[in-house]
Amino acid sequence: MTLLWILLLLFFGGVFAWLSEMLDSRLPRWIALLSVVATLIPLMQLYGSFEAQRDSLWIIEFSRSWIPSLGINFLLAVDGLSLLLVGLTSFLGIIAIGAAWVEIRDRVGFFYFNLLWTLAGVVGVFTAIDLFLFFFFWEVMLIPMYFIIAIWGHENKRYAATKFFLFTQFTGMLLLVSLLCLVYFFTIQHGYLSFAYEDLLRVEVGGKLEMWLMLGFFIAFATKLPSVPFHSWLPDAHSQAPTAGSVLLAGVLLKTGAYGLIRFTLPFFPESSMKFTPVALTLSVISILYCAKVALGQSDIKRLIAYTSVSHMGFVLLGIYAWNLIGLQGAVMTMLAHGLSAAALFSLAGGLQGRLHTRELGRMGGLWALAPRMAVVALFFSVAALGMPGLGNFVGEFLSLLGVFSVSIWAAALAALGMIVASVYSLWVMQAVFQGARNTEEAQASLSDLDARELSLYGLMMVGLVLMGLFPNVFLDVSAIALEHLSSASDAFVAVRERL
Amino acid sequence: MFESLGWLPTFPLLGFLILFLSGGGLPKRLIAVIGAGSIGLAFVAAIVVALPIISGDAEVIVHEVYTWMAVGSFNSAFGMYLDGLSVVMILVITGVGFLIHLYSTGFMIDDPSYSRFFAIMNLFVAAMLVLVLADNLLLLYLGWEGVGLCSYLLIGFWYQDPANGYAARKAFVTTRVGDTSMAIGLFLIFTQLGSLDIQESMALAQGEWGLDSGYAVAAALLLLGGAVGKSAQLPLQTWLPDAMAGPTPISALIHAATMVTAGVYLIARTHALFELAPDVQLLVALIGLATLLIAGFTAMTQHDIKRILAYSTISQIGYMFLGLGVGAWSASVFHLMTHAFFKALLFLAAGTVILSLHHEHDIFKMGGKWRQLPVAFASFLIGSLALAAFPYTSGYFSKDEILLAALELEHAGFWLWLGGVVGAFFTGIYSFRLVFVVFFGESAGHHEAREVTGFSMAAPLLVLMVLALAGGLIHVPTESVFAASEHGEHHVSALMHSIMIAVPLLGIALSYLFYGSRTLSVERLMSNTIAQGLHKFWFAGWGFDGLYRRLLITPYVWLAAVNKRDVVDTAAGLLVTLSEAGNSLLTRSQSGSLRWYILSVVGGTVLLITLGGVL
Amino acid sequence: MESIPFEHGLMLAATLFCLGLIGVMTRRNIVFVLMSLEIMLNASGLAFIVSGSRWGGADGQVMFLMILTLAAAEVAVGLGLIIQLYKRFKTIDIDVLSALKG
Amino acid sequence: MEKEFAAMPILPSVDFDDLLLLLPHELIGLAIVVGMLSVAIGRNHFVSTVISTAGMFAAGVAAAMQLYELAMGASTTMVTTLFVIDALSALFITLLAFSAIGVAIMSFAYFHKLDDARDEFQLLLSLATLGAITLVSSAHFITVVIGLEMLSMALYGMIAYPIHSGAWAANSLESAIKYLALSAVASATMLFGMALIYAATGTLVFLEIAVATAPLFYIGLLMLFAGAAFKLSLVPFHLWTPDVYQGGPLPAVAFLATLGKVAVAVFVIRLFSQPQIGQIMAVSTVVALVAVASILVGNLLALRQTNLKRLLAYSSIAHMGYLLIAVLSISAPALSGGTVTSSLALESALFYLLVYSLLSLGAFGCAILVSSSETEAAGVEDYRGLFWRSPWLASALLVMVLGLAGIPLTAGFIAKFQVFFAAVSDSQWGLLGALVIGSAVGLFYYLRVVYQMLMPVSETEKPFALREIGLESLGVPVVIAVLTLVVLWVGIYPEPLFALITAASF
Repeated sequence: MTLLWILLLLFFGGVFAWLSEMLDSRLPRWIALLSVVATLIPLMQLYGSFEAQRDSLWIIEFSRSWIPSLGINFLLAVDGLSLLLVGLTSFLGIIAIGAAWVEIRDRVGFFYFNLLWTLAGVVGVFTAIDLFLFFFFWEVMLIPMYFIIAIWGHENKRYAATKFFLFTQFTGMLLLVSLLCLVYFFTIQHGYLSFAYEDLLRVEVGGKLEMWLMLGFFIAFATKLPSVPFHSWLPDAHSQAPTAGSVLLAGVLLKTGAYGLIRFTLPFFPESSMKFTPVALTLSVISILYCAKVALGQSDIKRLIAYTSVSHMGFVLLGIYAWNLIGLQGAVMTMLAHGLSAAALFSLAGGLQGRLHTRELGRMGGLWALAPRMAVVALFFSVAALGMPGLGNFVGEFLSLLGVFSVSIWAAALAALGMIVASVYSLWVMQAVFQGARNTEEAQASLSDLDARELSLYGLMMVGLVLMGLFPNVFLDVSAIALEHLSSASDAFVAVRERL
Repeated sequence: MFESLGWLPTFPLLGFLILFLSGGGLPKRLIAVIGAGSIGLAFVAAIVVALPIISGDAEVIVHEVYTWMAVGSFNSAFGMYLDGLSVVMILVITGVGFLIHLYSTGFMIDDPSYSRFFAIMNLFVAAMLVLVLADNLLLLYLGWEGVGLCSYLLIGFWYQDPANGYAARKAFVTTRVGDTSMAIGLFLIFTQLGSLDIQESMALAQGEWGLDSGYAVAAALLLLGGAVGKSAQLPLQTWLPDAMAGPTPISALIHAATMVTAGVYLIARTHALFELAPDVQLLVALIGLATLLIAGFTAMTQHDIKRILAYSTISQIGYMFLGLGVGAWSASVFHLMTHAFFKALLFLAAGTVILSLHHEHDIFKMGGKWRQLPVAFASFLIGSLALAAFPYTSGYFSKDEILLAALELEHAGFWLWLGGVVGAFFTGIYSFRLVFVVFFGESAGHHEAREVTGFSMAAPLLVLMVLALAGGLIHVPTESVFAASEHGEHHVSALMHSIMIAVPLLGIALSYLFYGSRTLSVERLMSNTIAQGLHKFWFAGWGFDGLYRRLLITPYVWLAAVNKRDVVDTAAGLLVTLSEAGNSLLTRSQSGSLRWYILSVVGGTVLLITLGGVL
Repeated sequence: MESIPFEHGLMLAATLFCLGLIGVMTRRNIVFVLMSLEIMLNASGLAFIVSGSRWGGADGQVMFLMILTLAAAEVAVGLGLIIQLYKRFKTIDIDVLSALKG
Repeated sequence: MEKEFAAMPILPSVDFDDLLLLLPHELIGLAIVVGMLSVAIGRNHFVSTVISTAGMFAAGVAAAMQLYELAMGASTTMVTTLFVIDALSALFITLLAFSAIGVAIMSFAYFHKLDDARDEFQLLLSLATLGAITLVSSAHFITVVIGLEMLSMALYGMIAYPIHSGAWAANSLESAIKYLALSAVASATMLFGMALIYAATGTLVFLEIAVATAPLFYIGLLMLFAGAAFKLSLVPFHLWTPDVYQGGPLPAVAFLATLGKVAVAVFVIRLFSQPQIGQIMAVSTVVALVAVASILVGNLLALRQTNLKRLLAYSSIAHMGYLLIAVLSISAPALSGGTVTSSLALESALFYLLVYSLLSLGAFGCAILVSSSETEAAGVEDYRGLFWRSPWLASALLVMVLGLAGIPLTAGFIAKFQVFFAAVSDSQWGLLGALVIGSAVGLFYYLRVVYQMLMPVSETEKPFALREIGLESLGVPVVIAVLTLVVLWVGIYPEPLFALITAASF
């Protein structure tokens, strides 16, 4: 029931936020904030009882019959993994609302409606364990995000929004086909229709076909992650989306891809995933290095950060295909930490754009003197992004690399080079924006430093990152049990792991 | 109350947090008190914890704060480990650190971002203490990166000047290269030995990896990479001279006394591993040797007072590496300590000179300043003597031990020794070149010089002078650490010994003839083209900078620039154009002419039937 | 008396049908188009009769009657539209009907 | 000769129960007669609309009751050899009748201002509906022909309806003539095909065709399919569609696009759902090729289309292609284990057909609501900023467009999902590929429409003047609202409709 409540809170919060605009244009954001904060309460309660999944697969489940004639049920459940991600979603939801607080001035109600529905969709993706339901949410979460980009985006929003939607939808259909094949095989092997996760774990496909099905899943998730070569929607979407949109995209939507890989691709298709590992590792290494390189070439600060996001998500992919707990934990940690740091960097970029009316690095510079607080915050997060020990990102990336080192020394070594290039672009951004000589533009003359609202938002995220960096086990313990369960999810999966 | 090791980093950290959160709002006096005071407290705490070790009551003190990360088989504690080696380090860090902080309270007084300065300085000390106290490599890595970050922030402290920013980034990225290799080393050690705890993993290494085993060699090499980066040794030495862009106290603390010696510490800490890989150990020695010579040559040609000191630092660390390479662990640590004393002294004195001469860096624009700047002169004199290993100064003892140890090494030993001696000769030349040019001769400088001093700046200098002179008498309590691998007394022929004493003096004499009495003239020396060419080459630090720029930086930036619009994206664009082409093609079929439509219906029917017939 | 083999009848019908088709395709005068349509319809009618006679069922003939009425209706509507066409364009050339395209 | 005539089968006598079974047809026919009489007495647009609507409503209710009985287990019955009254026909008669009511209400609003006789349109509408329901309940080629022609004849008139009134006259005339000429050719082809089949098999009751191996049979079958493909505007018989859509008045097009196609599609499904036909390799391959071509061509044609009516025309081509995929999978061998999915393909085909008709009717309804016989909102850009100018209408149109794009929360998603499932369980990889690519391309142009609606109208440009809701057009919003709610409801909770269709599928 708790899970349903979280979803309903978001869905109806959105509706009310929209309607409330008729009363007062300041009302929607408050309603949105309240409903997101409200979701934290059940989450806390779940966090308190995460030990519950030691004996059962899930911390908590919710199941209703939905479309029996197709063997589809309304199954929600969380384990440690999804709990962490749902928590991240709520947290970043608050951040996004904070970022939109003053930035969004027109059509406020509809904006917060979309914001909350995106969150709801993502929560659905993280909690659905009926594959139809999962796909349902997977598609649902795109539409409000499309609206957010298309309506409140910047100069080139139409292109960006359409690109985002097409990429994700197209690969989504590949996912659908593979998924249906899986269900079909289940029906043949067990004599009844079912989309339930735990049922589909028992399917044995085997052979060439399994590889194809696995690819269907992989491509869909790798596009969302995103990984080279499916990443090119992201820079456009990010640079065009309003700040809150970028925050959600980078912080939450990308994580659904990684989640899908961990939760579905590997357990469903252990054999072919194992065969696929070299490719996946190569892709992740390429993502890390290539996108770091491209990032350095960007002059649009949001595009730059977008590319760094791809580069960092490469570590997630790396950790996932390390086939061991350390790597997986690294992936999870990277997801959480990158969620915060990327969100923060994007809101900073958004803040800069709001103040200077430009995203061009060339038109910034020497802002430290004008906005020292902003500079320090930016410094903190770029340092976090380049993997400074003591902050969350380091824990994640270190564990991913450590995990993958035992599988492929070369992948680990090459990916580790990412730490060098990361420092190159991160520090370059600091230099270009905050250090160096003052760029004499009238826009800068009246540059205002961070206000209390922004400071508190960034403060929250800083605390989060430090917490992850110094006490990672606060989070890792939660996901640990879930990942243990996952690694023993299906007999085939266990078999494959044992061969390592 | 300070028994717990935990206090050591805590004080500076608190200082940092107070200064950071106050956001520079505090009055300068208070900032100074917090900034320097926190380090002072740390020093006290250091003495308290160090006493039992020095007195020999305890060999090690261990204190585990909490479990940092635990993932499956991987487990890394936030634990501290104090033994003779780290005792030396913490005392140097907090002691010299405190003096430098004290000095800075006066030196930086006019700077608008006084608070930011001390905040970062405190953070640095905290990180450095974590580095040397860490009981496992991961925690050490945390400190390692932390000091790197602080060094970056402090080099770029005056951010308005893009050049400083560049220097800072250069320093960070260059060291990051080393750090990455070290990180990979960590992966290797963990995956092979299943532990990152230093003592445990070293023990395991000795157990599981035989002498010269591939793993040992690889691990040692990877760690060496990290050390080379941090300690500005070949081939990653290029960042240190530029790092002088920061305020002088920074150069004294970070780029002379403490951080740059972290590499030495790391190797000494993991000496067990290096002993398993003698070839790598020899490589360490060779790197040290090459670096000390190259840096020596370069130091002789520089004009910038701080750059000279920077190169001398590089070359002195070269000596430490040489020592490590020949297995003279304690000697290297000893030299690390004495070097911290006299190099800090020199830098602080240089700071006084620079400040007194209104930020003049070029030594040839100074001259004859010994009257106006007595304190600075005294400091420089003593510092340079120690640096040049003048008998019975601190530098003499430490450098001596290293060279003797080198001499005793079979095979390469003599050559290593010879190189070291030659290096000592150069050291004599460049250190006293500095003294003579700055303080003697006729005043080239236009400006009248009033020595900027006062208790806060004079006192540290005086203390450091004493240490630089008498530091050699301090006994380094590292037997327990290196006991296994130290050979006790050196027995060398008197000849060798006298050579080692004489050579630096020769150097000093030579530089006197050139720069003091001017009986020999540099101009004449420089008249021929070869000399000029050599001078140019040495001045440019043997052209490493240019090499790296051409080999790495320019291509990378170029690549990034040309592919600004991400080629992968064009693939997506291709699909769009493709479908649009299809669209315009098919749209042409919608001609609107009825007879064409009828034709298509009929044709379609025929097509269907024929297809059906074919299939 | 010898009845005509039904293949021949079918051949005839097919030929008629094709003639009609050709007419529809080639003529620009819409009246001729309509007439060709008639031919096609009647061809299929003939085919029905022929095959009806093969199976000896009345369905063929019934179908033929259907087709006759059907064709008549087609023509009725068609002619109505042709008149409108002539009123508007003062021509009965179907090529004027190409405003809608793209 | 006498001998042969003696062999002629005697038609079974028609008794009262049979007439009762044909109640829907009779009721609409009655309504037509009454309508004509009332026009003869005196013209009144409202009255004639009420009459035709009443007829359709009565027919719908009657069919619904039949459906109920059949779902409760009443057996399928043949009325003579001509009509079959089974759950399928009952279901679709109900659907057709009620959507015809929708069209009637829309056309009342649409033609309100027409300065010409307006009543006959309603008569034609009823006539076309009668044709459609005849078609879906036909078991015999004769009834097929009758139904089809009744439908087409009425449609010629409906398309050409505003022929005297200025603006659209030229276009509607052109499209009417095109449609007439082409569909006549198609009918002729179809008839010839029937003749050949008859020649090969000797029966005109297509529900019990015994497969003959003679090439005549295949040729006939293909010609028959060609004719049907024309009506369904499948590639390569699709060229007429956009022109006719563009030229015809919106209500007529709405009817053509929904009821017209549904009726023919049901006939095709009936024909191909018989294993002995569906499993003929040659035929099914050709049909598959046609499906692929329709999907790709239709979507590509729509890619950059700026006229909404043409856009819908092209999208309908693609959608009929999707439908064909399901139809092809019908004859697939049932899943081993005799599970629910055995009749999955058939169900998915019917479901898709149903949902498609609802969606496109809704889309046209929204267009009609803002248009009138004088000014039609034809261009996509006419809908610019609709979301901010009239949110509710825009939301409805949004639902319809997203539904056509197959996005979740709408029935369109479930429908597409089922087609995917059907194709997968028949492992039709090629068709799936076309489906995936086509849908992706389709998204692009549907998003263009959505985007237009979302874009605020800038001060400088002058937006399309929306036709304000008057007394005459009050019904339309109701229809749209009903459709929207149904689409959303089915999109979120499709189970009941599934149950219904499972009952309906034989």
